[in-house]
Amino acid sequence: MNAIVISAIWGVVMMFSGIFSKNNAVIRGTAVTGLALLIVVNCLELDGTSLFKVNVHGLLYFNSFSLLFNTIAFGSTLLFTLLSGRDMERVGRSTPDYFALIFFILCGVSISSSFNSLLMLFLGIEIMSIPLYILTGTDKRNLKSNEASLKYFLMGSFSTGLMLMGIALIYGAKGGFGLDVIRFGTTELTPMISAGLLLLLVSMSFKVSAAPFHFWTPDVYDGAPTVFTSFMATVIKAAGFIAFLRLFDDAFGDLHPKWQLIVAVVTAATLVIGNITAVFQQSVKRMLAYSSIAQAGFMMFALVALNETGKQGLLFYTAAYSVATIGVFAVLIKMKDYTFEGFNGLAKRQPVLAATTAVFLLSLAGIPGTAGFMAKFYMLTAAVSNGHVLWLVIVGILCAAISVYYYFRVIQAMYFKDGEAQVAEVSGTFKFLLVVMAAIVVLLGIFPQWLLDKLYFFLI
Amino acid sequence: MSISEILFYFLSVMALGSALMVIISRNPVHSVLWLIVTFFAISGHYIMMNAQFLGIVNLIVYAGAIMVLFLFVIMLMNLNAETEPKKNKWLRMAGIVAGGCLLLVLVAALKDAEVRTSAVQLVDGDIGLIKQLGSVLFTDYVVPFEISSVLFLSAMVGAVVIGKKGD
Amino acid sequence: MQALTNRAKPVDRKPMTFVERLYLWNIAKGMMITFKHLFKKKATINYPEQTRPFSPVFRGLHVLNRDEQGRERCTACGLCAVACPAEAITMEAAERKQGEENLFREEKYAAKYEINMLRCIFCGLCEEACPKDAIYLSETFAPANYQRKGLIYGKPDLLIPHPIDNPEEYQQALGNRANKQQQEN
Amino acid sequence: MYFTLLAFDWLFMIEKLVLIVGIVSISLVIAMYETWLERKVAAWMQDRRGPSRAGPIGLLQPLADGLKLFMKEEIIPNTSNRLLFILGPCLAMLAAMMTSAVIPWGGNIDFFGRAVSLQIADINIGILYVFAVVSMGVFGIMIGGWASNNKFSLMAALRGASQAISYELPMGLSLIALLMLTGSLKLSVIVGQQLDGVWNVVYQPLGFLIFLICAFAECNRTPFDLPEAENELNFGYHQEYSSMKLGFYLFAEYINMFISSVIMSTLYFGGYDIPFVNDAALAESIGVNLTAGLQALTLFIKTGGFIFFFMWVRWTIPRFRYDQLMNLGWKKMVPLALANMIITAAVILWLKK
Amino acid sequence: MIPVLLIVVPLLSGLAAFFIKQEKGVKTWALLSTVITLVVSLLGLTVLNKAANLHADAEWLPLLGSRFTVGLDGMGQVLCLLTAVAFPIILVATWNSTYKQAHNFYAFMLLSQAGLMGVFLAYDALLFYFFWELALIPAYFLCSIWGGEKRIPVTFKFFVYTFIGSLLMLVGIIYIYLHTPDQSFALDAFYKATLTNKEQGWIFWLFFIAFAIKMPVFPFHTWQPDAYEQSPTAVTMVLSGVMVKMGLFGVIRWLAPVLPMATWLNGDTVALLSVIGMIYASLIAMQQDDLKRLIAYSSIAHMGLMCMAIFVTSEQGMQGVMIQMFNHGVNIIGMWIVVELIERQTGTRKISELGGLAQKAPGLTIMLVIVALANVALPLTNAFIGEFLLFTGVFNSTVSKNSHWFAAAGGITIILSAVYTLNMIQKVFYGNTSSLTASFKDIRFNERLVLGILVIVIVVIGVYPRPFLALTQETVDTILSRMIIKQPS
Amino acid sequence: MNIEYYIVLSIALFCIGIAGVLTRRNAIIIFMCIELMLNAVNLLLVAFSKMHHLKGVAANPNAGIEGQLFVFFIMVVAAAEVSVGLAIIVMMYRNTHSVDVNFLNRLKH
Repeated sequence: MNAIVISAIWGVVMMFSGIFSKNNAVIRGTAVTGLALLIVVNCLELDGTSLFKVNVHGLLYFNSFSLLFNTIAFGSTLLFTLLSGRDMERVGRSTPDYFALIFFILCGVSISSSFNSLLMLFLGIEIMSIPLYILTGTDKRNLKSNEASLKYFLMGSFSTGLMLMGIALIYGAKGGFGLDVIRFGTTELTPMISAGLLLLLVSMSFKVSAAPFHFWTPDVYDGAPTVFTSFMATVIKAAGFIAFLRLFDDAFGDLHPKWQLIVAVVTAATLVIGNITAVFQQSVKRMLAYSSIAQAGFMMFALVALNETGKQGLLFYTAAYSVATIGVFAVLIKMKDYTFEGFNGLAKRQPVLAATTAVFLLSLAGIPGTAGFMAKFYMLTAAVSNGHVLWLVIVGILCAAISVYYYFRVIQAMYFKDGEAQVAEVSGTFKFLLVVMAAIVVLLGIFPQWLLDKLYFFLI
Repeated sequence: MSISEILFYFLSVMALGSALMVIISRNPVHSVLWLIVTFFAISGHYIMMNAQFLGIVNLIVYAGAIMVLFLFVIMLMNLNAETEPKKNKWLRMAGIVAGGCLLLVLVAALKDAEVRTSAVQLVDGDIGLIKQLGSVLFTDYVVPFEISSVLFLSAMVGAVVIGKKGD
Repeated sequence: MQALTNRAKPVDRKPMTFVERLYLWNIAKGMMITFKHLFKKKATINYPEQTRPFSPVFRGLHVLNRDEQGRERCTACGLCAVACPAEAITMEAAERKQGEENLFREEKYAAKYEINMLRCIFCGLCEEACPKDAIYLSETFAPANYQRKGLIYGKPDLLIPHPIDNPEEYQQALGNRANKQQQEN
Repeated sequence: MYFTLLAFDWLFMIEKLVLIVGIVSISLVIAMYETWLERKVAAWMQDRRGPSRAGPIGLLQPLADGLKLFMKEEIIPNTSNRLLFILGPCLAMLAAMMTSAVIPWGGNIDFFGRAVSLQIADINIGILYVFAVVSMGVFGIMIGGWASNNKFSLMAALRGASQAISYELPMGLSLIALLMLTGSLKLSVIVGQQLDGVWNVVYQPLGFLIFLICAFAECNRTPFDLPEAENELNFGYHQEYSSMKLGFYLFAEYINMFISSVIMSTLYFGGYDIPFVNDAALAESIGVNLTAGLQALTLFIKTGGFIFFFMWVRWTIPRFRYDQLMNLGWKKMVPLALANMIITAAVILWLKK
Repeated sequence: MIPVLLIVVPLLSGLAAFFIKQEKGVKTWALLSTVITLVVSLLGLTVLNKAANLHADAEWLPLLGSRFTVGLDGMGQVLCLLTAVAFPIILVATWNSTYKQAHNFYAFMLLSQAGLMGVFLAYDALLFYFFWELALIPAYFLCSIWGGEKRIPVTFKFFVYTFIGSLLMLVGIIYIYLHTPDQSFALDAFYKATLTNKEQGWIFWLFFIAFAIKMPVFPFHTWQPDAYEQSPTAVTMVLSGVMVKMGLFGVIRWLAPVLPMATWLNGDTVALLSVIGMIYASLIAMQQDDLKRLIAYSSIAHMGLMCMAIFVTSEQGMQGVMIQMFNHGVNIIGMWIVVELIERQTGTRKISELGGLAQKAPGLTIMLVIVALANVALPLTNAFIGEFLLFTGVFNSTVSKNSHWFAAAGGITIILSAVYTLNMIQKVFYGNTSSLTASFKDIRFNERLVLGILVIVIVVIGVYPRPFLALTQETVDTILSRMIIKQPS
Repeated sequence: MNIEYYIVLSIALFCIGIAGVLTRRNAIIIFMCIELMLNAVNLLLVAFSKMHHLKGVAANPNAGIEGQLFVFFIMVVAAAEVSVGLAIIVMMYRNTHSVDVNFLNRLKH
């Protein structure tokens, strides 16, 4: 509850910050303060201190899983703001509003990570989505941005419609929206429940861009201003997964064997389509869009497996993936040319940028020694230990190998090819932050227990 | 056939027919108007089920505010049957077939739904009255109520950001 | 700039206070003003029943005059047409035949005399120009008409009633103004 | 006592039908005479006499006008959208008439032992119903304006719609403050409370003011008559209309004015409450039916006062500019209404303690 | 203590090397570091070879049951020694080469050494996997930045091959891990894992493909000649001398004892693959005109032999593999050094363009002939010991029914290897000098020193292999015991 | 009235909405069809709510009320969505003078 209330309040604060100060640095500072505050209050709640005594009537359920994810999401947003906040100002003039929207999104994130009723799921996802539609379209003169925004909006509301139909059918069958109500006594796939389940599955797949409902993702990610793509591809996607997992675990956990196969097929399709299409991209931004689909495939392993390892792994995966992706995007924003050729020779001009980007990409590819490896390792472990989906594991492995191809194309361009990479001015702080993030990625890769310990002890 | 059944069939035919007209009409303004008719039919259903509050709110919110906005935008853009983009014939067919298939599948699946024979209470029952709804809304559901204010705020900020001139 | 006169008054441009900006008092004042008018004496005159008195110099519809024996005075000299600034007057002259002496006073007369009332500006110059006192402006209005044609007045419309056959009508048509003039003469 | 559409009580149906016919015709007549009154008031305020030829003091003037409208040629522009062109005025008229269904016109009357309520439908959500219908009224304007296929009509229609939407908001907010006091949305209950107590305007002066201003805007009356701003938009949204279709629009406007006056009297001025008289006692002394008649008369007098006020304002206050209109609506009325609401809530809470 | 040092010294010095910008300085730094590593390795071999010194254990991932367990057994000693020896030799031999961005080059070299050490030392499956990949990444960068014309696609092929393999292995590791009694990645736990035959069967292939790609064994070898050809010679030496041993090591440590049943069942298939690979590689080697490719193919043939020996499982065979792993590393590094020397002076590696070097560079010739003879396993050279043991092992195997056939086929490859090696010596060193070799100068001191050391090692082991055999005896016994105990009688 | 009539009616409305989304290219119409879908859901929810009310009214006088509250929230969200969506559509119209969802695809290289 702390995070929900504070993020909503701070969103309002950000709205007004634009009135009281025209100085972007002050606004950014306010945002960073807010994020830090969010992290603090969220940790306080993790610790058992709830600042707001609100009777939620069982609509929300805060456990360490959701709270920990909130911390990860807020932390990623903090990193994102520190790295790319300045670039946000170049998108348009309403910086305070952008920050306000981001805080509202965070409110949605914390709701959809801790919902205990389909009503809250619906509201949380909408609060996340609606500001995002806007952020996608903030580059108002850019047709691509417009298109992305429109497409995202139409697709998003369409999937909301599907989700609502699913919810309605399940309500019809069970007579309640609470996850416990739905779970109670649901051991059979009756027609209404199965139809509802399928519709929910489809709509959630839309939201997390799992194949075959991913087709909006590349255009949207490509068209949105790069700063917001970064945010969208990380925090939002992760939150979508957390909601997805929570829904299917808490409400339909008992039916797991019945829907496992279909989710596994979706996962496999996501992996294959994401990875293979990513190979053919010419623009790094589009490549990252497809790679995010591919990574979504890996995150879905948690859903397929639906065990403790998977849950821990999903949290770890979100952290690893978010940090690395935010880093790559932060560098990408600084590039003049988004094609692979645009990165040619970056290592000579900006060795720090190139090195850190390389680390992030290695992490995304899942090379040991980086957080990405441990994340994938967890996912694979979860899937293997589930035991029913070994074929999916093999698909995952092969796709991970394919993913190396396109991630390494960037590394190749940066290090092995000659060229004049055009880079905008970067400050020392920026570089320092990148190095810190790279260090986080590596350290999490070698000592994952720094995060996992926490997880473990909260989960038990 | 009792009067409620007659009403039900009348409203249902009205809703379905006008919904079909929404997607068939070439002229966007006609589509909007047909949609309003649909909303009226649905509101009629609500009132039949004694969900008075929702019935009226449906009219106020959907027909009275949302559809006016739609109409507003369509009129401002001066969209009419001539400017209406036409989809490829085959794609259109495919869309219709897809919709029809989904209908068939869902109906076939729900044909023997577990609650199939349960009755819907029509005239009686007070839960649709504003008093009951209000008291539950402001006690058990006060958290989502407050949260929806965040939703509105963000939509407002968003609409302003998008609609603002100058950049 | 130095003001040449000291008649210019400085405009008070200080911003309005909050209370002033509410306009409440001003609106109320305005409402009161309109309300007071409800009870004021109405300025309307019920026209056909009541008429407003004309001024002594009022110039109305043209009249073609006759002399005491009822003969038309006009000799179709055309001076009125020349004098007319709006060029509203046209006429055709004709020679008086035997036996028409009781109709026309002069040897030449206007066989056709038309005034386009749509053009006429009622300036009275025709009256000034006429050497025979044949035309003068009465105190009546030109009545409305449905067609343009109908507003081109010919002799039947303009000629004054016969003073011997219809003396009352003649007197009435002559009007106050002509009578006054005659009295003065 | 909910909206009993489904039950089959023939007597009840007949009774309601009679009532509906009665109220509709009364509204029509009143609307007719409003046009007369409008012209009269305008004349008076301009030191004129107004219509006076048709009948004594021009009382037959509305009939003559109606006759003229009926006799005029029906012109439907070639480029217009025929169906919608006709639908527009019909909708406007329909929406205007429908509101009267929930208004209590007087106390019960006794009709051969049967208590007949002078209210067509006493539904649970009376005020919301009014709102729903009022918001429908916009469609008439928009459709008509758009179907004319004329720039001026379209502009006027859009103006009208945005104005109506903008002012519905503070209207609703000001009403919420009132509803907090009454605790019911039923108009009969609201009137019933005022019968015995103080009129609501005493508790809610600010709310009443806001409601009044919004009512002006909703009815497109001066100073908010931008949709018909002659000097900017020729004749407004009904520029292309003629004959009775134009008549419908004009009628709808006057009926709207009538209805909003009735609603204002009902909500804030005691409805059919006869002032300074205990209605219940009166009913006992002179009989129910007479009392109901008196009450209805009272209501009409109050309404007439409001109608006069509408006209009075029209001939006093100049028209707003469009941006001023929007500024007033969004930047002044909405916050004011919100403040009113919060203050009312606070006071209620404080008093309850 | 020793194993930790073996990993940490090159790791830290490698990271430090990134920041030493002078070329001279970084070269010296790298050499110093590798020599220290060598010293540590030798100390571990001789003075400090108590068990307490040779093992280290620390908490790493408590939740997963993975610990930082490293240790040196006999086989580890041999391979660590190989790694420790190879790097200083490589550095000295290529002392005269200059690299753009030298600091990065040497840093990556040292990092890959750390990775290799880690692979050979790890006693924990996850740790093993970690180092396995960690050795790969620096090699990838080394080849891609400093390699030949077609380096980028070729290296990428190499990388993807090995990466796919290792991911498959990861699945295998996870599967076994989940079936260990106490959910742990420790080697012992892996030995205790309970797996059905069917499970063993498919996990075997998951592991084997990873190792086979690394070795490389026949169908998975296609990356290797290209990669060797395109890499800078120093890296080729690392790849062929040390890195391919990772595959063999993996089989011996992680595959055969963990999945004895599957090893036993699939032994023949693998051996057959190895035999096909050997003959195929030898035949191709005979056709090669490029020195590097020739050596590359010969290396495939030798690795095939070792692989075959492991899978037909006998004590001599296993011993032979142990010693031959070291020998092959030493020999092939010697060969590369010679090729490097020739290429640097003449600018070509084509056998047809060379000739008559014996007159111009007698010192070089002598060294090369010895190394080449060792490569074809002439008696008195180290490889003779190894190959002899291998062949006896294969021939006497009780495990495979077809071992005789395998031994015979292996014998053919020995003959073939003699053919192409001697052919190469003859063409390059004897005959008429070509225009390219006319101005050939003999080798310099440092090169002479390096080749000298190698030759000494070759001869010493060839004459007196006992200490080596003694060193690995224990390892061989334990592994065999695991494999045989679990075998059905 | 049996619930199945309402189920069929809602699903039919819902599918008409979906078919509209798939067949039309005008962004506004697509959006309207989405609203139609939401309304179908609302209708179904209200019907279910009344069904559950009938089932559970003996135990709890407010049984089934949450279905109607959900509808209320759907309306809230729909209103918010419309404001944003129309803003986006208008923004696009300003730049392209078209509301054709395929128009922008043609701009792609």
